[in-house]
Amino acid sequence: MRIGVFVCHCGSNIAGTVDCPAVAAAAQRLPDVAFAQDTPYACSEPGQRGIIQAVEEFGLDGVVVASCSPRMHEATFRRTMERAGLNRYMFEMSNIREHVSWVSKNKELNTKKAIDLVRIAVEKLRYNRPLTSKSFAVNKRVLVIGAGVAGIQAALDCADGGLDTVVVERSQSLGGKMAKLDKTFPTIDCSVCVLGPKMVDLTQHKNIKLYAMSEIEEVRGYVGNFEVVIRRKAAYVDWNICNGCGLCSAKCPSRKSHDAFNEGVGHTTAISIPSPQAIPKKARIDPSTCLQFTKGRCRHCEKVCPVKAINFDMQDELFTEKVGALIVATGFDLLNVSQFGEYGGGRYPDVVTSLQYERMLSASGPTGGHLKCPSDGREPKSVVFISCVGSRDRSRGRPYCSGFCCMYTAKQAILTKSHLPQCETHVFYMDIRSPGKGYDEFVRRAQEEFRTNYVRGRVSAVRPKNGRLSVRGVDTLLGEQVELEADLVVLAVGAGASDGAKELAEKLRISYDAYGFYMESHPKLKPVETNTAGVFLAGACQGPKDIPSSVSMGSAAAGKVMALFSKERMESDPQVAIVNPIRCVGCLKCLRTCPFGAIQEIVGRNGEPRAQVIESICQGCGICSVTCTPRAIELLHFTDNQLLAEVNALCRTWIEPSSE
Amino acid sequence: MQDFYDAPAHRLMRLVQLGRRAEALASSSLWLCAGCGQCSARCPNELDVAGVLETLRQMARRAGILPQPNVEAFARCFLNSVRAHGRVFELGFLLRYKLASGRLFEDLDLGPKLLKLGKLSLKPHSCRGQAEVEAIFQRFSNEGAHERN
Amino acid sequence: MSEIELAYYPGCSQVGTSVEYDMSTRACCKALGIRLFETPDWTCCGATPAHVVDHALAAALAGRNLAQAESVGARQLVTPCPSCLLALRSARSRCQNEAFKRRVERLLGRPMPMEVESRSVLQVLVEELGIERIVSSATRRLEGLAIAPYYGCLLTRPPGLMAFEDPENPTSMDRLFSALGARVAPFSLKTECCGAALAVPKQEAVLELSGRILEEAEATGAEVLVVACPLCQMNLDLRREQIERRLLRRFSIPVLYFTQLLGLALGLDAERLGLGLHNVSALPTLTRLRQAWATEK
Amino acid sequence: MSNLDRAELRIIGFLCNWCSYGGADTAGVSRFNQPTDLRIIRVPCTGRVAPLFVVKALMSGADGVLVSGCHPRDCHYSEGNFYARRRFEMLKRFLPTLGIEPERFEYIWVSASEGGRWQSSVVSFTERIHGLGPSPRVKLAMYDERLVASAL
Repeated sequence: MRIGVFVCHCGSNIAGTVDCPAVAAAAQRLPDVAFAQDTPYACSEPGQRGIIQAVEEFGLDGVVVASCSPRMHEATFRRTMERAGLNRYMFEMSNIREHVSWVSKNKELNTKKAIDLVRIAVEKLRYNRPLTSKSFAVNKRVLVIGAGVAGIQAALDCADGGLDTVVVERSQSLGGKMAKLDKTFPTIDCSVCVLGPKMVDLTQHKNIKLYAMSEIEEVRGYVGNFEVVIRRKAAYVDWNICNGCGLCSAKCPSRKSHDAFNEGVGHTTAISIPSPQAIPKKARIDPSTCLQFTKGRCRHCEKVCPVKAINFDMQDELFTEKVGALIVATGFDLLNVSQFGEYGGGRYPDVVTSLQYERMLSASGPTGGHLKCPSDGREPKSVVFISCVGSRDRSRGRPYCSGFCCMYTAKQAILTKSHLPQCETHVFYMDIRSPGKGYDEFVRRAQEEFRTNYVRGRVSAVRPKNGRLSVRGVDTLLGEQVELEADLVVLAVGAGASDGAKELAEKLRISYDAYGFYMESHPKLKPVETNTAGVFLAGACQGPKDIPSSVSMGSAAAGKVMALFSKERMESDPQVAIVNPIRCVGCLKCLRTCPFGAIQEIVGRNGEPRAQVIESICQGCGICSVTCTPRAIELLHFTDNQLLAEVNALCRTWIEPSSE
Repeated sequence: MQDFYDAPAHRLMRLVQLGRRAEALASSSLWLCAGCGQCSARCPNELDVAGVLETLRQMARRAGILPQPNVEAFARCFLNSVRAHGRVFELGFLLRYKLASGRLFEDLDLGPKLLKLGKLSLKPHSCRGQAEVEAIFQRFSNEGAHERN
Repeated sequence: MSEIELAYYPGCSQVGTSVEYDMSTRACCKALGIRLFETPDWTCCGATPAHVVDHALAAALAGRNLAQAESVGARQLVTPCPSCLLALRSARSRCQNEAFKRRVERLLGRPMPMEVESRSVLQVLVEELGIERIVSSATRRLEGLAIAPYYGCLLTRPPGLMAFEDPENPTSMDRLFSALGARVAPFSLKTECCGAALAVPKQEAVLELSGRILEEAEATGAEVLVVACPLCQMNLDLRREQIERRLLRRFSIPVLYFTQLLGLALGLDAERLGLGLHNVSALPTLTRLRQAWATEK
Repeated sequence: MSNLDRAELRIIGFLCNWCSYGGADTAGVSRFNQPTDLRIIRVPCTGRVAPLFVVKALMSGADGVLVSGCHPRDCHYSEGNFYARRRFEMLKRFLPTLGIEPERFEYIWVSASEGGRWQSSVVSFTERIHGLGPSPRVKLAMYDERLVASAL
């Protein structure tokens, strides 16, 4: 074998703390290495050209590049291999940047470590064999999870692009958080007026199939061929018949249901339609408060329903959809406000969350857009906004900035003034984060034109005093404590991952961070991809985001799906397991351990049972290979021989010098 | 307590960050912190503000910087009483504190009330543990003596 | 039901200005089947003044008492005083650092006992016995008595060290006394500071802070302010006239230890609970209760 | 980190491609300083790591072996790390039989976002191995590798 080794400087990223020429010189002495060289930027066009030239000139049949993480550039160099006329699996990468030069400043030890890493790559490469991909048909349907603004945008773009699109939404109505907002910053557009038409488009689009009140039960399969089981929860109302007239709700005697759409501001009836703009505009029964379910008698709604849509015996239903790709757009939820005892969150009725305040401002909200204190219905004379409630707060385990609170707080201060011009508005803030087109100007307007008093400092306590609220905090610019009287306190509660985000991630086999936000494949270059091929992200499920960013990401995810579906067939990864039928004893332990059902039982030449891998299903994890006692299954490209060659390469260098 | 502070807690934290030792130790705020710990419980950066103030107070005392001499005198008289009796002898230490601080006429109204309620004992509680407490203080002052040498 | 046995550390205040806290604690525990045995030869925990001087000195003074409790085989120490509790708990916690521990042991002249856990009387009552069992032992109801529960700073703070209740909104006394029939006022200054030991050297500050607590308590319509800390009680009760002079207004609300009120519900004598030992007498308020009990019979 | 004044020891890491290899990359991107003793071998999943690899490494002169994968329930292949966990628990009990201190082997879970966790894991494992010192030189001839392999 003739191997070429290329040691990348990556400018000073590697060369700053690794002696790259010395690594190349050491590589030159390794077995089968016919050519070794250091190069300023291996991934650059001249760098890649250099590799191709060397392949031709020295007749190389395998290449090692020692540079950054293979998670970064393995795909790049594999394409280079193909351009050089070699099989792309005759290539190995040594990660001497993320794992060496960036984590230690000791040049001598780093160089030694880099040489070892090149050595193991060479030893592995000596056992590599050319692999070829097979192709398989792609199911060009896409499923979008979540119908907030990001999911709606993604679904509409996919559907407009001609793709058969399935949308699954957990709640009764589309629109997510945006549908609850009164206005949007920095234009003060009416939120639902902007979003409403899109929601209508989605329900009427010929390419879109909508499952509302539904959740993902199970996800099977792989890119191009997923099978998704959807659970539609019982609404106890036949939505094929319900015309959304609302008579049922008007006659319902049980009026104590949690009003989820209005964020718990006020109550709703046991049978209800979330809002006048709800889409789909269908009623559902909350069995926890419905008298028919709790007491066994009532059936008022059944009597008044003009179309006889009520069905108390309805059960959850399961559906299976076959799709080729998934877009996850499950959004965020506010943190639980009752953990902020110092602000009286969840304890004092006139301390509300920012989302509750949106509902209080909204003309379609429980107060009809009249600003009133929840405790006694009086008009507030002073409203205090507290920002960073649970954001940038290490003591709560939430060190991150929720990103949009500064902006919506400014918006809410402005809206407060337009509702009640005489009302005082105060904002306690740590810093103002307003990077965005027209954003900082907007905050300035809140301060100057709408005369909101911005106080730089934290609030230490909110407590009731003489029928109002007393807000004590510090003005750090003054260096003094301040105590303000307020009728309403609005908490800009930080954003956390959506409820159930982790469970869904586990079903989708995608990663999430410490807070439950989904991990993108690369923070800069693959922001909508995940580590699971065919699963894409859109919106705040990846991290807190405002509306324009969520919409952009929805479109981006749709674009990715369309690019994926632009081919009729997809290439499978040839790094799969294969069974050596001579060694296989037919115990079929592998069949029982495979998480994907990629192993089937076949009949051997003499009628005995044997295992066989279904290549198109195998994901290449290698669990079977370790399970196999007679070692009849090998995972291609990660065979026992290849991995042991790496181990041996390391151990040999350690043992040999001392055994002399 | 911040109403009585000469420098607010966040300013003291900043002085510590910048290493402006003399200014931090000279602040009388250190001596007016009642140690309720609200600041530490609230700090979004998880600074133990009250703990830092406590340490600054010890540093100031060692450096002999006492902008609120009465607070220090109070602590000193209290500990002397503990050292002498094992437990604190309330009447004895208050008298000593008054002599030390010169605030002879403050709190004169409390004594008669306590006496009436039978709560102020006129002689210290004897306690066999006193010798051990004395030994702790003795070893502590020896420690200081070593440091000084 | 087996008796609970615990080592008891009264703390200096309990043999002086807050003798009624000690009396009522002992009486309640006895009535509830908790056997308290006094830590032999206990001495001062060092309190706040020791922390002004040096952490190791403070830890040694507190540690001596832990060692005394350990010497009679105790694993659990209970104290009514939150200030003592803080000293005892932080001594043990700081000694997690080996170098610090070695220094403390040099001062102490004996090993620092790391196994002795200390808790407050309130914590033991609500966690060990449980409110249900306490209520079932009660012979009288505090029906209709409006109380404002005041926890003070140190029962729950620092939260990591004290590990007891929500530091922003503790509710153990609320739950206990509402289960006993009292009406618990929505008192929002539950964990604010009364000024603590600064009362002597910086009186005006304490009068302001304590005054604010009295104002708020009376504004909620409470008839009794219930406390769990000797220092709080002293500032709010003994300094009442000083506060009134400073704020130019009068307050009438009496300040009782929670053990005194609990003792009444357990049917104990007012004398055993030291109910006559306050500057601001609670007797007028309690007379009303007593009349209610009399008519019941 | 005091790796300047002491000889490096021989530590091998097997990292799953999806979580821990990414976590180690994240640590690198964040410039989280680490001791240099560790050499990382990339595998698709901890479920691919045969106990044999660990034994082979330790018997051939490695002073420590660290395996790291996705957190339980977060495996890219659903359940590879569950199989790994069972195998490694057995392996830990088996190592003393081979005359290898079980402390020389550890398995941990580090996700792709946890650069800080990766750093502290590397630091503490390296410290642990330095505490144990170099592994006693093994006479390879004493062991029949195939025997060991079949026992596993």
